[in-house]
Amino acid sequence: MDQLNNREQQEFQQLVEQKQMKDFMRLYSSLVQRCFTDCVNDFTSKALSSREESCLEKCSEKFLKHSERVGQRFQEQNAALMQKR
Amino acid sequence: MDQLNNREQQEFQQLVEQKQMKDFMRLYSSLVQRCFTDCVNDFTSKALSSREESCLEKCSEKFLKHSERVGQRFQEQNAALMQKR
Amino acid sequence: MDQLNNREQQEFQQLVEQKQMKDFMRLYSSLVQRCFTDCVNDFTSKALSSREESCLEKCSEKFLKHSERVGQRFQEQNAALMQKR
Amino acid sequence: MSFLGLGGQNPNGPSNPQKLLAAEAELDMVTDMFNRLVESCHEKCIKADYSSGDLNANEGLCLDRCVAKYFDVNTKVGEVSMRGADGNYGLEDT
Amino acid sequence: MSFLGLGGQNPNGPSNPQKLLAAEAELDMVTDMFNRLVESCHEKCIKADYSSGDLNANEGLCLDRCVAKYFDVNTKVGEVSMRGADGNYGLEDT
Amino acid sequence: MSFLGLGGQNPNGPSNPQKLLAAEAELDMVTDMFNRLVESCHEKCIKADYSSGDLNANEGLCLDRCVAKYFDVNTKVGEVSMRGADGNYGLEDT
Repeated sequence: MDQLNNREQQEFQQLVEQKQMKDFMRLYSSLVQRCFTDCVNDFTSKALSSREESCLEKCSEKFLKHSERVGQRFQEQNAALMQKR
Repeated sequence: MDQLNNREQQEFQQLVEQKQMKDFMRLYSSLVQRCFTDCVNDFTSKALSSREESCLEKCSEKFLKHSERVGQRFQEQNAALMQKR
Repeated sequence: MDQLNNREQQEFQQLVEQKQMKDFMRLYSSLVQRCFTDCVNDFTSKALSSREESCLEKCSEKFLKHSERVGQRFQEQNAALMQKR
Repeated sequence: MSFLGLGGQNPNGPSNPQKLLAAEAELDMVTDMFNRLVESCHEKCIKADYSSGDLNANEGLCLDRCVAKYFDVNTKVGEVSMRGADGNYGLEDT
Repeated sequence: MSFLGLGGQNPNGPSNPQKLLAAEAELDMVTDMFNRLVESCHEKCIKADYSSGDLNANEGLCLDRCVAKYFDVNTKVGEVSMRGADGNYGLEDT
Repeated sequence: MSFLGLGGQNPNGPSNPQKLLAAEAELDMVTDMFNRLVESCHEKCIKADYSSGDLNANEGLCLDRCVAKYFDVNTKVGEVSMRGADGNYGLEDT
């Protein structure tokens, strides 16, 4: 990052924030899709069953913990990679 | 939408049209990919067999009806969601 | 392409180069994901086994040859399609 | 999922790029959700045998319920995420 | 699939953002099609055992036919969609 | 994978669109890699039975190793691609 000048870093920072917003939304959409796919399989009714509700609860919680942990490890690995260069 | 002023609504409308164009094309590409995957399995010839042709015809028709129906329901649900807020 | 004027062609050319950059990166990411999925299945250690290494080597080589061949055929078919119009 | 809940009073002032960016992000999200929904409900409801080009009654009904349930899942997942945001986990960015 | 069939006569006039946007959309579509084709033909033709890094003769032939067929499917699906556009169904946007 | 290795000396000069475009492309690539990694490691490590909302010890350990291995695969694949670039094959664009 220090190879961009101040002004470029500022513009780059704005870009990063926009991307993070989109990235966050994409992650959220993929969470919804995954838990829908894994938990909802009964289409004889249009309301979620209590069993589906409970599955969704655990699926979402687990996905959030999953992506948090993967995010941490990703940053650590990325930081290690930067130092090697 | 009424929380954007006139000028913003106009610019937003242009944005919506661009996105719809891209969205339409993405839907089309996914239709081609899905029907290719589901209908084409014989690679002993480079021409489509009549059986593959017939499958593709039904697959495309069905996908179009499918996405039309899902689109309608999506808009209804979205409108209902807007009203609740 | 000849239906765009000179200036438009120039601007379009810049656009093409930007897209090719992104396209190349997307292809690269999909190569990493595919070979990871196909070759890495042992999570009792955090280091790649020699068996995984060897699989990755062949998987990448094959993917590169695959995408090169598909790219050539794609261009030929696309050129043929352009001439028909 | 909130859709364009962005405030904003003066109806003819200059356009605000911040607000347009937020509106664009929201539009992208709805589009992404729609595309995933089309795909997911196709998988849940449409058989890949293609004996006919029509949706049969079962498939149509299944699609209607599939869309309704997808919206409910979206709400439910949103609730769990919010709860998590105050607690010790949450959606993490790169 | 039409590629840059956009009219336009005066070869040195100012650039027209409308036309560039259309050209960009078309470029995006071709790119998207190529990416999906790479993926689909890999699934149809390449075995995941990776005993060698080379494409064998069967795989190479399979790929050539796969690409040809993908283009035909694209044309075929385009025809059905056009027919639908005049009738009572069609690709629906969000 | 190189991340923002772009040169550039004068720290307050005007911003250079070329460099910002390159930085953006690199950012997109890291983001794309992260998203694919989240998906791939979910598939490899998380069981879809959802008897609990917590990651168990096995799953957590599996994720840590999965991320480490994903980075190694990235490096390995990069090496093979580079070698290919000098030889007779390489990543091909549309």
